[in-house]
Amino acid sequence: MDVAISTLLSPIILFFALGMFAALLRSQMSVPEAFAKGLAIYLMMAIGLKGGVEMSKNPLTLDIMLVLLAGIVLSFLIPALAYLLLRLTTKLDQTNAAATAAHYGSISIVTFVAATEAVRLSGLDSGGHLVAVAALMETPAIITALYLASRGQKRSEPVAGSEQGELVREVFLNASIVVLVGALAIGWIAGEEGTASIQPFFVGLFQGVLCLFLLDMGLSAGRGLRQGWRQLTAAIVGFGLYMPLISAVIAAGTAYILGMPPGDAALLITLTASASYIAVPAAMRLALPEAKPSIYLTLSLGVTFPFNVTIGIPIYIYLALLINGQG
Amino acid sequence: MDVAISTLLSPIILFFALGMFAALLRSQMSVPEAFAKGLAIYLMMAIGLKGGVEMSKNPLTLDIMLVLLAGIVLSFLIPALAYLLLRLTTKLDQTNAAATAAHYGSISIVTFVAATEAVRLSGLDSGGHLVAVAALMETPAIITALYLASRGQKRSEPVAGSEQGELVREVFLNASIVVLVGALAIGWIAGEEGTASIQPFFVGLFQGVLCLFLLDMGLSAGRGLRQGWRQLTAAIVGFGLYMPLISAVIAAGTAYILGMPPGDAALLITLTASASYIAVPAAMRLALPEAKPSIYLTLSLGVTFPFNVTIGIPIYIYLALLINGQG
Amino acid sequence: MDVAISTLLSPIILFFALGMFAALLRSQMSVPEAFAKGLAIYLMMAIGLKGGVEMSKNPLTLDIMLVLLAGIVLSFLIPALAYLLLRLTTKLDQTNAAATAAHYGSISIVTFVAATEAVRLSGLDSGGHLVAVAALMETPAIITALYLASRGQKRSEPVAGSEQGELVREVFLNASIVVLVGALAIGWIAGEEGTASIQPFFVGLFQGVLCLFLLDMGLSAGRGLRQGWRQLTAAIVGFGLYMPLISAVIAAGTAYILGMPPGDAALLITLTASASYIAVPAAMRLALPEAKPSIYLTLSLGVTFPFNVTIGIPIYIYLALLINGQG
Amino acid sequence: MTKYLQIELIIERMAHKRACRVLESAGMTGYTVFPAMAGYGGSKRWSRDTDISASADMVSIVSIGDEDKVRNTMDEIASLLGAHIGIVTLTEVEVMRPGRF
Amino acid sequence: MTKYLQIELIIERMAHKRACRVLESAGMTGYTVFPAMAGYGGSKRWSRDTDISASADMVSIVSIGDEDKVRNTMDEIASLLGAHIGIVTLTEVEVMRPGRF
Amino acid sequence: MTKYLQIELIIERMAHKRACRVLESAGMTGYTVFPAMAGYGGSKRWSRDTDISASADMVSIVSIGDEDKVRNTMDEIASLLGAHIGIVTLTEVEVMRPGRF
Ligand SMILES: Nc1ncnc2c1ncn2[C@@H]1O[C@H](COP(=O)(O)O)[C@@H](O)[C@H]1O
Ligand SMILES: Nc1ncnc2c1ncn2[C@@H]1O[C@H](COP(=O)(O)O)[C@@H](O)[C@H]1O
Ligand SMILES: Nc1ncnc2c1ncn2[C@@H]1O[C@H](COP(=O)(O)O)[C@@H](O)[C@H]1O
Ligand code: NA
Ligand code: NA
Ligand code: NA
Repeated sequence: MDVAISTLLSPIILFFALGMFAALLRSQMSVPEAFAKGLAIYLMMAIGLKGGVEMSKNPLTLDIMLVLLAGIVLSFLIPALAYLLLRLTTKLDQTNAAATAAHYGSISIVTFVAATEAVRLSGLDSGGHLVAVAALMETPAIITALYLASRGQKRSEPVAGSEQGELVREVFLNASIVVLVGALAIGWIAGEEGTASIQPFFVGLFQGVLCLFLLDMGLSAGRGLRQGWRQLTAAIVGFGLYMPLISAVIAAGTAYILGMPPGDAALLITLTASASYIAVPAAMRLALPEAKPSIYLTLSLGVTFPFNVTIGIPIYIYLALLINGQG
Repeated sequence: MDVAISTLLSPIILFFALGMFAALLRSQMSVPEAFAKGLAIYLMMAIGLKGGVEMSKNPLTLDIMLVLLAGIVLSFLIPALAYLLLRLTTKLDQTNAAATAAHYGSISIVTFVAATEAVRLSGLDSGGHLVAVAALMETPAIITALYLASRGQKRSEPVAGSEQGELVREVFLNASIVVLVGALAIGWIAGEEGTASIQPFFVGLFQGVLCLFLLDMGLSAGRGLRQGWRQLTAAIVGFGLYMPLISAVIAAGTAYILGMPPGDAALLITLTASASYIAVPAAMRLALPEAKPSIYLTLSLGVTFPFNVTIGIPIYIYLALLINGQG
Repeated sequence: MDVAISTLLSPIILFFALGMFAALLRSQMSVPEAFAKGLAIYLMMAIGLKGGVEMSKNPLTLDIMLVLLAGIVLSFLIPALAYLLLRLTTKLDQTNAAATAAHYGSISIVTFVAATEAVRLSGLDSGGHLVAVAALMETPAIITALYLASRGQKRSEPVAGSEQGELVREVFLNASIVVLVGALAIGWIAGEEGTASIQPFFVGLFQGVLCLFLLDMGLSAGRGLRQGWRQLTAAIVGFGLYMPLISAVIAAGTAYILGMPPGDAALLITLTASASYIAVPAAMRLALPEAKPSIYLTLSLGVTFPFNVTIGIPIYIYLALLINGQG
Repeated sequence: MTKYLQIELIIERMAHKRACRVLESAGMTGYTVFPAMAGYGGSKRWSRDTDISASADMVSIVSIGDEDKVRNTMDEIASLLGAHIGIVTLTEVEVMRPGRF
Repeated sequence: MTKYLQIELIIERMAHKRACRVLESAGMTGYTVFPAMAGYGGSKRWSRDTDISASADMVSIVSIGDEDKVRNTMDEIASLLGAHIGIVTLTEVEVMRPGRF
Repeated sequence: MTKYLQIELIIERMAHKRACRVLESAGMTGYTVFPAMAGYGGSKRWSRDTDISASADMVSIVSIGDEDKVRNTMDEIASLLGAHIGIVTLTEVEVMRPGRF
């Protein structure tokens, strides 16, 4: 309970709320796109480096390998479940349901970062390899979704101008994977000592930058919601709220089986429950151009993201404590 | 005297001078707009948070409420005086005089920030509620100016495509009000302890970021002046130099009546003497599109801002000491 | 050897490698231009201030003046040698050879900054006046190159719309000269004490920002190379690799004659060996529009810059130790 | 055969939402807005880089539709341009997939 | 006299490289891409500032060539636009230095 | 009836001030400059994101005027384009408020 309140009153979440509030009141203010994108790269470098430095301190155990594997499997499977639920409970067609499902199988790095802060505030520890899990969980969901979208369709010709490998590059070499994995490797190679001189930038400023970034996320989420809510039926909005909880329970079970400590478990649960709103939408525009961004993006960014960042994370931490017998 | 010199030789002012100098020599260098706007949001978050944290330490007294009220009243009244002087001493027509007057009733946040630094350098203290005063003084001037512009005109039809509430949103929910008031509230709620983890970003970097931002302001002011000086008559330029002093004297009187301590008084005087060059020009483009930005913007940004930042602030601090019997 | 390895494994270089690698794999990721340009201004302000503060601690000796002069002379002469080599070993015509030569006479500020870090890591000291040398070496090379390009041509009419002084302003008042020289002067005036409050921003964050900036440089260099390598013959690529070494030897001789201490010598050698990829290309577009950027820019940014940053700098430090009898 | 026209409106950035509302309410099925970076008119120059208030910024709004629809919007646009600066041009264009307009 | 046409393609930013490949492979000698900042169509609005994924961003691709070459590209472009949203217009233009196209 | 033409000049960003001066001195009453983000020509591609020197960036300069004035500027523009890369097109357009040009 305490965790929930201190999370909700942390400046990071308050700035997110400020942004949403301003957007819903139709304020014209905005954080310039180039600046926000620069901050996003900073944030990914910072968590990659932190994870890498932590991983450099301990050997790579089988336990860690199993967690990495679990992340991949979850990202592959969650979209199938999401697709099923969407087809059963909403009127979305095959393409739109598959595209939306891809978002819920993949992850949101900002939700992950906010959870890391909340875990730290709760006095729990978490391992650096969860950053690797985050990177690994980004893409498998896309593959599942593309399969679901093409099932039973007769193979269509490739779109004019499309290029062999174009989608693969977009999916496996997008900014967040390159920066996360790259910074993780650099942190690992350089270690604590080698990164000492860059700590003031990447560690000292982290929470402050996050405030600024979440102000922008709040503006985006609020505007997305205001412009797009008409496209969403009650059933779709419902999905955006219960799907993270279902994913969370599945991930909690996985964490329980793997015997993960509470901090790590909380992060794996958050990753599984979070939905992508940057990498997957971009991939969908190339792979499934007929699917409507006004549905999948509004849902993921306008409904699920705010839910996770405010209410979800405390629940996921609670779940993680529960499976460790500390609830 | 000492204050004046240390203000003028502080890196902040020197970078401003560098920017102006480069622009007047027609250097092509520029700080990218998106980057500068990002820094501006950072600066407003930082002063908002600082003000809020300080306000959280003391109860909201009647004295403070009176200062807030005084700020609002000054912002309402100064434009009337400015309008009168403009009509008497320059050839500006009703619309242009009213639009220009709005700028001088409103405030410049960067001037305020520079004054905060100078006040600190002079060894004076100032209260966090002055940030709230700054936010409150932004808009009343616009209302007075719109009244002045419409006086005696027959009510015109609304411009095609204009929307109910559009101007109100632009005026009351512009970036600086949203961020200042929002960050103030967040600082107040989270308090010293809650904001500890974001201090390295918002406090530690503040002066450095200000240097970079003032370099850009110098470039803008210099270029504005170089491109626009032909539009300004001597009488108009004169107004841009004496109006801040008149406002300062009125604000000093107000501060004296309210018994404000020197640090607070210096900031109230600076706010009153400063002229807007971001929020008000934007509002004027919507509300009084016939008024010429080449006049009001060149005057406020190219003449009054440099005057205030270099010569004005030391004078305003001196005035504040004077009314406290310490001049 | 140790220096070489610790340089190559420093996070700064690793992030550069990450960027190049991602670009060569055709990742779509990019650092927004406005953000990268903002960081570049920050970096130049930081090194200018640092140099100025250091210079303020010691008087301006004749030794220092001689080093400044040596830098100017080297920048004037190196292009002549480069031009000769290009004409003898490649098929470039007069204009393209002259334009390319200008780049190798001028300097790369990022290479300089990377060298400063490597020098520091090697436990050597360097003087603040090397920043002034860097600023002074930017432009003479352009003058030599314009002379070489016009030799034997009959004087052509000025291009329509070109303006007296336009090129001079571009060349002498470009962003890097304005910011470097300006910040140097400000650091000198304000001194250690006057700049104390901006140190957390300009000193504390320096290495971290450099990582982020070099990630972007790696992306640019890699993309430049991928898009432009077809324009480069083996002879041209060869020039991009041996020319820095020739320049380095000449600079090392100069440093030996002037009796420069190893840290200073390493930086002078690096400056001479480095090639411009921002200021000079821009000037060439105005002065020699017929010359092909796909040649000079690809060579300087895609070949020489990566060479210098990874292999070159350790060699230059070694050379500097050698002439001081410490190799 | 139906004739198609492209409207191009160069107008202040601050006023572009007004122009967009005019186009929408006049029944144009779409438009796209492009940012300008500099300009000249009335013997004054502006440039995005030099104006921190962005109050002189202009944008171009491009909207394609059939002649009737386009002519329809012209009155409203004239009223808008009475208050704001900016210019309008109409260009005859050929379109693909005419059904879409 | 040869007639010259300007193709303007307003298309999703994510798909613009496909369009560029189509133009190149159809033999157009050049094109230039401009970023849009906002738009409206199918009764939905988008704006660059409000979409962190940039997945609704549009661009305009302008390419000038002689009539034959331009007409040649139209089939491929139609196939591209079958999958993507976006519009195409052709405008008759006069060019300087015709040899260059 | 007076005929109005729109000049569109696609030219290097570094040279755009020269082009602007040409238009001003030839008596055009206004122009607007738009930034491009990518392009292709002479079998080379450029893209703003990949070029830190911005030396390959192009812009589009649009200027509207009556036929006489526009034809007048063409000589000077040809001289400018002799030195720089870039292309020029003229398009016939209809204008509102013709008095303003
Ligand atoms: N003839 C024109 N062609 C293209 N753009 C123009 C023209 N006249 C004006 N503009 C644009 O409209 C803005 C305002 O023009 P004006 O109202 O003449 O000050 C200028 O800064 C240009 O961006
Ligand atoms: N008639 C039009 N004129 C100009 N741009 C359009 C038009 N219709 C659509 N667009 C652009 O294409 C995008 C997608 O349109 P739509 O496919 O109708 O949703 C819009 O957001 C606009 O940017
Ligand atoms: N036919 C064309 N249509 C549109 N833009 C072009 C065309 N040809 C060249 N360009 C633009 O002009 C730039 C330089 O072209 P070039 O001089 O052919 O290398 C290209 O990168 C494009 O941005
Ligand atoms: Na997920
Ligand atoms: Na004021
Ligand atoms: Na050199």
